[in-house]
This record gives sequence, C-alpha cells and structure tokens, in this order.
Amino acid sequence: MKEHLFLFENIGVEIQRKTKPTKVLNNVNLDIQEGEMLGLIGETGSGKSMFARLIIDLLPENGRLTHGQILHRSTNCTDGRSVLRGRKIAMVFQDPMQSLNPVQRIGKQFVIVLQKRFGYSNERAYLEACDWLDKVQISNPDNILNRFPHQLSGGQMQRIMIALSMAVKPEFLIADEATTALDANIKLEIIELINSLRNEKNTTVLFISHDLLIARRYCDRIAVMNKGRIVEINKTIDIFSHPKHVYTKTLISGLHKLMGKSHKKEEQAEKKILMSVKNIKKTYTANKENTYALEHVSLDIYKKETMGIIGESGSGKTTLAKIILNILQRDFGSVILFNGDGSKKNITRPNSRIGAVFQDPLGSLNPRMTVSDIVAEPLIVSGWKNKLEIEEKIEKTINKVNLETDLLKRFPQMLSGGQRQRVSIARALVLQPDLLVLDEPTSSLDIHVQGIVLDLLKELQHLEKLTYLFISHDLGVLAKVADRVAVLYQGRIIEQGITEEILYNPREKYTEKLISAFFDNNI
Amino acid sequence: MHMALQSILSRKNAMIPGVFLLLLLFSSVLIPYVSPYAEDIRGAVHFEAGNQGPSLQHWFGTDAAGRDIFTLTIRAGLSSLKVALGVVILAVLLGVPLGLLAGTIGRWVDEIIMRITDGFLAFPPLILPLTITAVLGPSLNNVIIGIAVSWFPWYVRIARSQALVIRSMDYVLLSKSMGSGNIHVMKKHILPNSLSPIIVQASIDAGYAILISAGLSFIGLGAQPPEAEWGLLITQSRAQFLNHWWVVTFPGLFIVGTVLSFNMIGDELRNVLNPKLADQS
Amino acid sequence: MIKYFIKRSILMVVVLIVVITITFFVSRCLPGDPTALWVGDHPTSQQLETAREQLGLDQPLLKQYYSFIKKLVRGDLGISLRTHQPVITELGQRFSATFELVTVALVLSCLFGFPLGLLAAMKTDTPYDLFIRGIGYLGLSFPVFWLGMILQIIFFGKLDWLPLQGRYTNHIYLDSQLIFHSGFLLVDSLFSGEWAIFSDAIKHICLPAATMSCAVLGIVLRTSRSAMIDTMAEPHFTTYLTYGFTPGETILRSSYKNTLIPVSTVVGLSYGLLLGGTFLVEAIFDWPGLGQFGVLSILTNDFPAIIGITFLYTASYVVINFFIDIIYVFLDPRARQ
Amino acid sequence: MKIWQSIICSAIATAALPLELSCTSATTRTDNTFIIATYDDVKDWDPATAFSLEVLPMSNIYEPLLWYDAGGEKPVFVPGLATSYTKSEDGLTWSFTLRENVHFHDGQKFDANAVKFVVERNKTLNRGASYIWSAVDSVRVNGSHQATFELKEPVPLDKIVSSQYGAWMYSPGIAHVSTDSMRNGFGAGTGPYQLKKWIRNSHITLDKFDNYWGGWGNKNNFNSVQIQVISESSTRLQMVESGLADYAVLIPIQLLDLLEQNPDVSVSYHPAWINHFYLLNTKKSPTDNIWVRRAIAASLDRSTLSEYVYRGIAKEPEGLLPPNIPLFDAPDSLVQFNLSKASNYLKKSGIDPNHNRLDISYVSTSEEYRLTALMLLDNLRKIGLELTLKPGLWSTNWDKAKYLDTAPNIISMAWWPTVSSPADWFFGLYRSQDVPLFNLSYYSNTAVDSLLESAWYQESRFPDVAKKAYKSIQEILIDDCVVIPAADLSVQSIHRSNITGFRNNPAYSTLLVYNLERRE
Repeated sequence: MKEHLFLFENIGVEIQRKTKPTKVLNNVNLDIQEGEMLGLIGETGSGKSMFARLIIDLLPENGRLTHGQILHRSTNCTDGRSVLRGRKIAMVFQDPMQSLNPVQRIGKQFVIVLQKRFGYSNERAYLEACDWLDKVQISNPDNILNRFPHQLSGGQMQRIMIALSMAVKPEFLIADEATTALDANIKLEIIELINSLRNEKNTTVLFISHDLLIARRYCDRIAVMNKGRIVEINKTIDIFSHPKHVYTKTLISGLHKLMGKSHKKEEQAEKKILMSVKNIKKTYTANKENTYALEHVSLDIYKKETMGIIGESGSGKTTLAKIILNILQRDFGSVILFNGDGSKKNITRPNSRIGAVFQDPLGSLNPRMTVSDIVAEPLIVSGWKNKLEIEEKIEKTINKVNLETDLLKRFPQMLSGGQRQRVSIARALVLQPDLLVLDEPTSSLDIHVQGIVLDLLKELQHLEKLTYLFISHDLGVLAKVADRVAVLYQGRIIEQGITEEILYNPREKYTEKLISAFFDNNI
Repeated sequence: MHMALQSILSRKNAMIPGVFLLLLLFSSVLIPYVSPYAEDIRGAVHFEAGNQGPSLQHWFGTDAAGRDIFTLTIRAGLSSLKVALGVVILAVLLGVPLGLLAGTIGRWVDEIIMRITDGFLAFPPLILPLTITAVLGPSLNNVIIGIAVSWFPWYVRIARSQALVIRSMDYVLLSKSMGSGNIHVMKKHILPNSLSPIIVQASIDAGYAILISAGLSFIGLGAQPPEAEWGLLITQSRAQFLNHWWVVTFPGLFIVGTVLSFNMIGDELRNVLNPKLADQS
Repeated sequence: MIKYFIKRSILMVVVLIVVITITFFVSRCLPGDPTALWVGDHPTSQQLETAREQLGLDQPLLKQYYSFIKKLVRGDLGISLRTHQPVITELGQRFSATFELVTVALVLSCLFGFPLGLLAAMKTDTPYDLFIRGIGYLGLSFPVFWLGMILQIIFFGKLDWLPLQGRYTNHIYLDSQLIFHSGFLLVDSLFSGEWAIFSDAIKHICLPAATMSCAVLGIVLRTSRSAMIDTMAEPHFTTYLTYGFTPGETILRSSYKNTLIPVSTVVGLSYGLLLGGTFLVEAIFDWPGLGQFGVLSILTNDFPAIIGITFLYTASYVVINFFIDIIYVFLDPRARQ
Repeated sequence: MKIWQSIICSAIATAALPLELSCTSATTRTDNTFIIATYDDVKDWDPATAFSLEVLPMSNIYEPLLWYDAGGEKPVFVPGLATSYTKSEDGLTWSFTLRENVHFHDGQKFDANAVKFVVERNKTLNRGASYIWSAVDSVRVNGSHQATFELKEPVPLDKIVSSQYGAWMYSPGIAHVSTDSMRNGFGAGTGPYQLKKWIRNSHITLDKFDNYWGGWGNKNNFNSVQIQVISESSTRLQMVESGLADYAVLIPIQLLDLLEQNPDVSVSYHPAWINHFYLLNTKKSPTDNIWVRRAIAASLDRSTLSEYVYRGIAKEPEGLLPPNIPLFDAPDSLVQFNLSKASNYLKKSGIDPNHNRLDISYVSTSEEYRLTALMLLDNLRKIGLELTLKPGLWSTNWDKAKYLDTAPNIISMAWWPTVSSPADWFFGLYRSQDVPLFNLSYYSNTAVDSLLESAWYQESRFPDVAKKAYKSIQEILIDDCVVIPAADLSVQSIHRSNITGFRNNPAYSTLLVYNLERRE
C-alpha cells in the first residue's frame, strides 16, 4: 500500500445560517494516495467544493470544522494546514475569467505569487512565468503576460491558472470544476494538460466535477459524494462496471441512456410542415466591426415532432429562438407559419400560436407576481376579461403540468426549480399553442429533476399534439428527445437531419468533436 | 411587498428610528394642545422670561423673545416632516415616470431625457434649490418645490437603470413574446420590480431634504418667522449663540436625530429589499 | 481611447451650455428690480432709467441672452450690480479661498474615510465596524451650518483654542511677504517658510474644514467599506488567499486598485457636495469665498454674479468629474474599449 | 530635498500648535497703528457721492469748511478749512475766509478755486448727499482764500457746509482720475491721514499726512489707521477683547454683557442723533385707514422695547426726533401704548380684520427689529389683526417699498441726519415725493410741505420761529399717524481702555483719529 498523501477521518463541517446551523459535510472519510488522480464526483450542493475549501483551510466565515482530523503524510495537520496553502497545495477554480484580478496585468500577478512563494527577484519571476506559459502551450508569453484577463479567452486563462498553480511546485493540486465553464472541445485539452503535467511533476490531483465521463477517462479512482457524504469510493473501472451504492447507479444509468439507441419513434410522423425558417441573417455591431450572430439559417419544423438545435454558447441559438418568437428583429430572412388549411404567413410580430420556455427557472417568472397571475398573463394580454373563465383555465393548465392548485397563490421564490419550470410550461400552454420554443429548458436543473421535466414534456407533446423546437448545448438530452437535430456553429447550420444519422456518422468535423465530448464510444 | 415590511420591522435598527419618527410626528401634532406655552408657536412674546437656560419650567430654555424652545422645537418637527414627504413624493412623481419611459422605450426618448437630467445633475447640490427658492419667493412650500425640482433627475436615473436591467429579464422577453405592449410591460413588470431601489433612495433623500430645507431657512429663503422650523430657530439664535448655547443646540439635535432615523431606515430597507445583500437565511 | 475623451469633453461642453441657459433664465426671473442695486442708495428715477439702458435691461430677454453668451465666450461675465466690480475679478479673488477650503476638506475626509472604511470592512460586525459605521451615519446626518456653530461654541467660546472665523488674522498676514502666490495660503506660507502665517492659517481653516468634511467623510467611508466587502467576495481575492497571501497582503499587493475605482467616483460626487456646503459654512465662518458671495448675490438679486458663480461652480464640478472619469479609465482597463 | 525638509519641520511646528495656541489670546500691541474693526466695506470712493460707511475713512482723509460741534452745552460752529465766515442781511450771500497754506494729499494747494470746483462738481453729479448744495446758486472766487456763496433761498449755509456727508473739500486733481482707478480706491483731501492701501472686503490703511496744516505736535499721535472688514460681530468683539483691534463698530447689544467684565475694554454710550421708527403706508390698505394706523400705533409698547429689546442703550422717544437735536421741542400728542384703546380704534376703523392682510418688512440682520416685529405681531393678534413678517436685506426691502404693489404696510427705518437740523428728517421722510425715495409711507400733505419750507428758510435768521414750526409739523404727523417712533439710540463706543481723546459729537457718526492717543 503506497503511503497516503492525505487522510481525512470522519470530517464534519457546519455552516451557521441565520436561524439554524446546517451540516454541509458529515463524517467524510477519504484517503488520497501519492501521485494518483482522484475524481470527486457529485452534483451541485453535494458539498464537494466545501470539501476542497476545507483542505486549504478557507472555509467561509460562518463555516467551521466541527469534528474529524486530517493527516498529511503522517503528521496531523488539522490545525496547521493553512501553512501548506500555496506551498504544498495549489488550486484551480471553475471560472478562469474571474480567477485573476481584472484590473492588473497577468504578468504582474504571476510575479507577485512567485515572489511570495520563492522570494524571486522580478526578473527571475518573470522568466519563470514565461517558461511555465510555454509548458502550458501558450504562444508568445511576453505578449500574453502584458495583457489583462478580460482580453483573453476562457481556455487561455485556465491554462494560465494551471501554469500558476504548478509554478509553486505543489505536492497536491485541487481542480475544483476546472473544466465545467469551458466549451466542449477546450474541456478535453485542459484535462489533457492537467494529466500530462501531473505525470511529469508527479503531483497528486483531486479532480472535483459533476462530469462522470471526463472523470472516467482520466481518474485512477473515483469518490462519489451526495448530500455531504462519500457514498462510494473505488477504482474507476469497478465504479463503472459494478456500482454498489444506489446513487452511483442512478448517475451511471443516466449516462447509459444517453449513449444507447434509446430513441425510437414508433410510427413515422407524416410529413406535415408547421413552420419554415428561410435564410435568417442577424448582425450585431460591436465597436464598429459587425459580428454575424446568424447567417443563412434555414430549417423546417414538422407538426408533432421535436426538432433539436445543438450549439454551444455564442453559437447564436438563443438569438434564433428570439427571432422565431419575434421578440428580436431579424435583418433578413422569413419565419413562415403554416395554418391547418395549408395557407402560410410570414410572421413579423409575436404570435399566440407559439409558446416559449427559457432556461433560468427564476428569471422566467416575475418575482412580484403570484403563480396564478403569471399563468394568467397570456390570457389577459390576448384579451380575456371574465374572471371566472380565467380562473378555471388556469386551474386546468396547472393540473396538466401536475402541480397542485394550492401553490397558485405563492410567489416564485417559494417554489423549487422543477416547480418553477413547470409553471413556465403551464404559462406557455395556457393559449394552446401549436409550437413550443424550448431554449435550454432543463440545463439549470439537477439530473433527477431534469428527467421529470423531460418526461412531462414528452407526455404533453403526445396529449396536446404539440411541436417542440428544443434548443440545447447538451447533446445527451437532445439524443434522448429530438426526432431531428440541426447543428449550429458560429451562426451557421452546418448539418441537420435524423438524430441517429447525425450521432453515428456525422459529416462535419466539429460535430464529430461534439459527439466525442458527450459519448465515450470505446467502452 | 408585505413580506418585506414584516421583516424590516423585525430588524432592530429599523425599529428605533421608526419609533422615533412616529413619536416626533405625534408629539408635533399634539404639542399645541399639551404645552403650557402653546401660543409661543403663533409668535407670542414674553420678554421678561427671555434668555433663560434649560430649567424645569422650560426644558430647553427660552430664546431672546422669551419663547419656549422645547415647544417650538417639537412643533418644528411637523414642518420638517412635511418638507421631507413633500420633496420625496414630488421628486418620485416627476422622476420615476420619465425614467421608466427613458428606460423602456429607449432610442431618442432616452437620449433627450438623459441629456436634460445630466444638465440638472451638473449643478452642485445646493445651488439649484437656492436659486429656485429665491425665484419663487421665500416660503417652506417653495422650498419643497425648489428641492424636488433639483432632485427629480436622481429618480429618473434610478428608474431608467432599473428599467434597462429588467427590460432584458427573461420574464419580460416572455411577456413580449405573448404580444404585450410597452404600457403593459411597464405597469406589470418594470414598475413593481424597480420599486425597491426607489423606496431606498426616497427614504434617504427624505432625511437629506430636511438638511437642505434647514439650510435654506438658515439663509432666510425657507420658513419665515414666526413659523416653527428648525433651520429658522437656529438662524434666529445666531446673534448670541455663543453665550446662549441652548437656543441653537436643541433644534440642531432634533435635525440630526430625524435625518439619522431616515438614513438608518433607508439602509435597512436596502438590505431587506435588495436580494443580493439580504443574507440567504 | 482618445475618441472616448473627445466624446466626453463634447458632452461636458453641452452640459455646461445647458447649465448656463437654465441659470440665465432662472436668475432673470428673480423678484425685484436689479437696477436699483446698481445705482446705489440715492438714485433719482432718471438715473434709474439711464442705468437700465447701460445694463441693457431694456432689450428683449432673448437678445440679452445672446449678447450674454457672446460676452461669455470672450470671458467677460459682466459687472456685479452690487459691488460695481467686474464679476471675473470678484470671483478670481474668492476662488482660491473656496478652492483651498474644499480641497482641504476633501483631503481630510479621504484621509480618514478610506482607511476607516477598509478597517470596518476587514472587521465586519465587530464593535469596530459598528462604531465606524456609526460615524458614517452621524456624518451624513449633521446639518453643516449647525455643526459649525456647535464647534465654534466649543472651540472658541469655551476652550478658546481656535479662532471664531476668518481665513487669517489681518495684521500677521500684512507685514510678511509670501514668495509663492498659488492662492493656496497653506501651501504658499509653507513653501515660503512663513511659520507665523502657516500656523495662523491652519488655526483658521481647522473648524471650517472639519465642518465641511463631515458629510463627505460619511460617504467616502461607506463607499470604501462596501467596495472592500465586494472586492473580498470576488473569486480573484480567494485565489490570492489560496496562494498563501493574508487578506492584508492581498489588498496591499493587488486588491487596493479594485477599491480605488468606486471611491474615486465618490470623490467626484463629494466634491459637488462640498461646493454646495460652502454656501452655508462660509457664512458662519466668515470665509472670504465664493459661497458667501453667492448667497449675498442671490439674496440681492445680483444676477450677473449669480450666473458667474453658478457657471464657475458647475464648470469646476464638471471638470473634476471629467478628470475622475479619466482616472477611472486609467484605473480600470476594462473601461478602455 | 529642501522642500521636503521644510514640510517635515513644519509638521513639527503644527504639532506644537496646541501649546502655543493658548497664550496668543491676550496680545497687547505697542505699534502706533489704530485698528478699527467694522462690519462692511466701502462701496464708493468719490467724496462727492459717497453716502454710507465711507464716512469713517473719509472724515479722517477730508475736512469740511466748518465743523458743527454739538457735543457741548450749546452747539457751536468750529472753523475747519474756513477760518471765519460772514452772512448777508437777507441770508442769501455768505462769504468764507479760507485757511492759508493748506495742501491736498496730492500736493495741490487748497484755495477758493478748489471750493468752487468741489461745490460745482457735487451739484453736477447730483448723487449721494450732493442735494445739500441744491440751494446754492453760484460760488464766486474773490481772492485766493476768499469764497462767496450766492444762495437761491436763505438756507442755513453754515449747517450745510458742516454736514456729515457731501461737504468734504477734495482736490480738483480728482478730475483726471479714471473711473477704474477710482473704483480701486481714491483719496486726496486735506485731512490728517491719507489713503495708503485698500484691499476690497479686507481692510483700508491710512497713513499720517506729514505736512497736515494742523501739525503733529502731540507726540503720541497714531501714524497709521487700519479699518478691517470683519462681517461677523462676535469676531469684532473678540478682536477688541484680545487687543487685535482698538475700536469695534456695531457690536450687538446681546454680546455686550459678555464684554462687561473685561477691564481692558471700555464700553460707553453717548447720546446720538439716530432713531428707530416704523413708517405706516398711508396709500396701501388696510393702513390707508387712519384708525387702523392708530390701532397699530397704540400696540407698540416703547417701554418694553427700551427695557428688554434695546436693554438700556436706547431711550424712549419723546417725539419723532432725538431730543438733543438743535431746534427740537417735544410734541405732546404721542400715541401711548394701550391695547384696549387700540382695539376700539380698530372697531372705529370698520374694516373686517380677518380679510385684511397686514405685513411688516424689517432688516433681517438686526435682532432689535426682529424682536420688535414679534412684539407687534403678538399685540396685534391680541386685538384681532394678523401681521405677516417679511425680514430681508435693507436693499431688497427698500427696493420693494418703492413700488406700491410690492410695498409693505409697515417698514422699519433708522435715520441719522446729514445736515444737523430737524429739516433733514422731514425733507427726507415726509415731504411729498412723486417717486418715493425715503417717503415710504407715501405721505403727502401740502400744509406740512409749506410749513417745512418756511421753517428751513428761517432757521438761520429766526431760530425760535423755526423751532415752533418744527414742533407743529410733528403734531400733524402724529395726528395723521404716519410714523410710530420706537427708540432714540445712543451710539456705542467700544474701544481699548488705554485709548484716550474720544470726544462725542452726535452730528458726526465717525471717529477723528487725529485727536486720539494710546496711553501705556
């Protein structure tokens, strides 16, 4: 048994909230071996970030270690671990753009840290910084070191943070959600970098994330955390081949479903077209040169099908959604809506036959309105006057989304994320639209709740004969729900077709990369 | 909103100033019927009792004309509260609609309104109320108009910045996607959600308005004798404040107390109504 | 960057013009007949009439406005009706007194406000924090004229440590030569080694500066405290902590810049507050500045002087804020599109 | 580096501040400068038109032909620049023999031509106090030091040439002085002190005029005078206490008790020809009704005023003029304070009290006026009349009072004569004027006008006739209830007790520093 680097014995951490203290970590036991890369996987709120802060003794003001002890190699450093911070332990955070002081040059901050750590002179520290930037494959370090954080991309900044953390020559590196905020293709490069550096420098790495796939590919062992407790810890292969704890099982099953050919449309929907979007063009002029948000975007949506749009942040998918909803003027192109009797109309103003659900459950609901007012708003806007009719309509719609009528009088802040999203859906349904534009409806929800909402949408599609335009950055979700999918990259649709065809023989290189980031086809 | 009110009243440092202000209001209304020197308020003079220090008969002593300072100071509370509320209500009524309009409609409407407010805000604080009150003629009501006219641009700015933020919120976009017009959006979404910063600014400005109105009375442009007003009481003591300290001290202390209360209530309101600052209990 | 400054300066000029126009028309509807002031104590009606033409008051208002703007461009603000002196010289003499008082008050409030704010932020919800916030509250709640009188009672009436009023004692000032004439009495006397004048000037400026800086102290203190708290909540602050820096070191080496930005904008605002305060404080401390002159001009409806003062106050207020913007852009690289 | 060193050591100096502070309060000055702390600055340096605070510096720079000494038992004319004068039988021709070898400060000789030049220039400017020369037809120079005045009317020319304003003899050199340099301070008289420096709103410095005709025999004369502008009264008070100033002007009554216990400062009051009174607007309702005016007159309690408001430095008036002025005789019909009488006067007036606005405008900086106005408000309220107070600066009050629509019903007034005669009051305040200058009660009564004119013309030849006429004028004015006298002030003299040579002369509200000296 190799000698362990860190040993945590029944660690307990409490946060002193205004009313009652809440337990964030309750008797966590964990051992971290020298030189290994341990994955600590759990959903948001499971306490994994709190554990990271515990290690470097930076608990928030109202948090404190109630019991348990920490051993570093063989010495007990429960109280003395703050001295390790910045010397033996380094950390990389989730949001690279916020990790450095935005008003100070990167080079200056690099030098400050190195001077603090090794007491180098300015020149020596600067040279060291350039050297480390080369190691993390950043070209012409002099130019970069002279720039400010907001002038660089997320990927570059994260590389710099990794360089900085390794430059202090730590024994132990904590990567707290280091890849979560990055785009799919950059995510892989960064984890590759961390892996290569750790082997080269023989550094132990604790990789904290909610992304099982990446953990599987790179971590030696994986610890699964849920509600402040490590439910299971094992070699990566054993975790995936035969998970013991029920929670681990749900996590891994979620993955399987995404990979398999789960999506089967029983009967082939007869091709009756509902909406046709013809070469939409939209430009944004930011300090004089205009960047194309959307260029020649065309796609058709058929009745009762779910049309998926996959695109990463900045690809223009939300702009497209707003244009279809006609709450944003398009520069060029047409949005044609087909009526039952075959006639069609190029709509330029918001149309009651199109409903919408957005991503942020709280942001979609006006905090100053009760649920009944929220759901009633579309009715009032389109001219319903009679109180009783509105009341009855609201109740019927609320039940459709399986919410109890007693929460009609409540305010949005009092509901859970899932409930809020279902209120949004109810509001979109109340005018019986034909098309529902869903812009990342489930991205901000926990996996468990995501499943519930997606099932609800599936059921509603069947009952209400709805057509969905499902926009997401998560190929996993689209693979499950979308009949057809279009890939949006930098404002252009580079590929569209039946979901299976796109998944298994993508034509474009970008799509291939996207798919490889989501599915691991070599198990 | 009611949930906000409950939690503010429960907070300690909003209760004390609140009680102080209410006490001041009631006592200033009741004093003419309670105090033995009630006619001093209308300007009665008893020279033989002039310039007496604080004593049992005269808690705050008497001024050169023998008038009881305690009765006058308490009564003056009423005029100051009148100024505070008058200024704030007028400034909000003038400023908020303009700000919402500028924020919601934007384009040239926004440009014009903002240039005018920039013009008003370019004046250092006291000059505009001073000049306007001088134009309208010295009186407390003119002071209210003078201060309100020079302050409404602050409310235009607050309402506009709030409108700009809320206009881009999802629930407003969704509301627009249902086909709702600007008026509906302003009434239903933007106004209710921009109330909190306006209320916070209003409560702090109420205190500040009292300071400015006392200053204007001090120069002679605010309340006219024999009206009971703190600034006027202080300026009338100038000829011999060096050796009759009580005539100037007590009205001033009441100004400090009232303005302090408004400031503390304003801060508590900011903490309660502003989700970011309110601790996530 | 340059384009940003040009745009800003054009905006500044526009704002100044708006201000002058508002002042011109507002001050022209002041009650009472300005010519009486001009002609002095014993005019005959015929003299009043000649004065009316002399001052050009018989022309229509718009024509007067036009000629006023033409003269203004040439830097001629007209003649003060009350003192018969050109407004420019009246303002020139008094500007340095007010500017010195305002600057000393501003420096005082920043010297005390900024560090106290940081201290309060570092030790939130401890007795220090409550006490310092208490000072902030009180500072904002004091009526500046009343505070001046109370300080006079204490430091002049009872303790007799400081003089009651005035900017300097005449006879000390008279028989000594100042080498420098920057208008800043303190600076001039200091650099020309005149200790008698310097200590006299210090004694005279203590109370008025303390009175003026009270309100601004409150604002600077609260802004730097909240700025500090926001900065400490930023992720990059935690990054430094993870590299072993103590909060104090992080502030000294890096985060001081983040707090300077909001405080610098507040300095611009508080400069305006101080200018407003001069109207009252100078009357109490008999300070030979623009505020005292302004109040008298407004009360006697001396409209050329009113316009002159408002223009000068607003111009310096706008210029100061313009410089603050430059500093802001200099401090915060994100503002440099 | 030098600058930094100076800053550091100055920091030490300031640190030592508190120690050294306490001992400066009582400095005694030995240098030979006489320092006067006054409340406002000079506005107009032209001796012909200057008419307010300028009297203090100018009565030391310039000299009139004659001085009028009313300090002694019987008022008498003292030779100034004229050694003697004769008057013709019909009182229309007066000739003055002028003092020999007298020079102006700018070197020019003083002679009859200078006198002729001054009188003619004053008459053409026709501003300020130049109206006193209106009765002069022409001035003839018959001899280098002999000037003869031809008058249109037999006015008492000796009183005119010795009046407080507008009678100073100044150098003809004034003609070449541009208005701009005049505006920055000008002084070319024959007096003992000449103008050295003037810093606006700060101070005026006068230096000894070496070849002054009066000579500098007396060894410890002051060789320079400094008049400092200290607008705040408490500072002026504090300067005299601490010795920073030798004389303080206009210290409010309330502050004087603070001064009493200080042996270094002498506080004295002398009878003066200044009185406070309230004019009632006879053209503006409701004071256009005689009974309303009488009701107001009966509501002013003069004894309370002198006891509590003026606190003993002003006497209850016996008539419309200060009693010690020549040719004064007290009227016997003054309206006494009696509220019950006042209320039935009001009933007699027949006006409806609650529909009539009554307002009073008074000088806001004067504590005495404020307290009097408050007393009036209280008493009038007792008889049912509502009075609104309108304090303001004198220039604004006066400006409003000159136009009927903005004029107040009652206005506070103070008056001190230019020419030492009751006529100065009556001409200024009660003679009918189409555009009111100081006749702010809008009173016009042809009987009074003619009675006044004849009294003024007989004053020099038949003084008793004039005296009787002045008394009957007072009676008419009291009967018409145009004015309510409030107080006859005595002038305040506050100076360091080691200064001697003060000689009170009510005809001039100024200080002749030439006669003063400082004892050790």
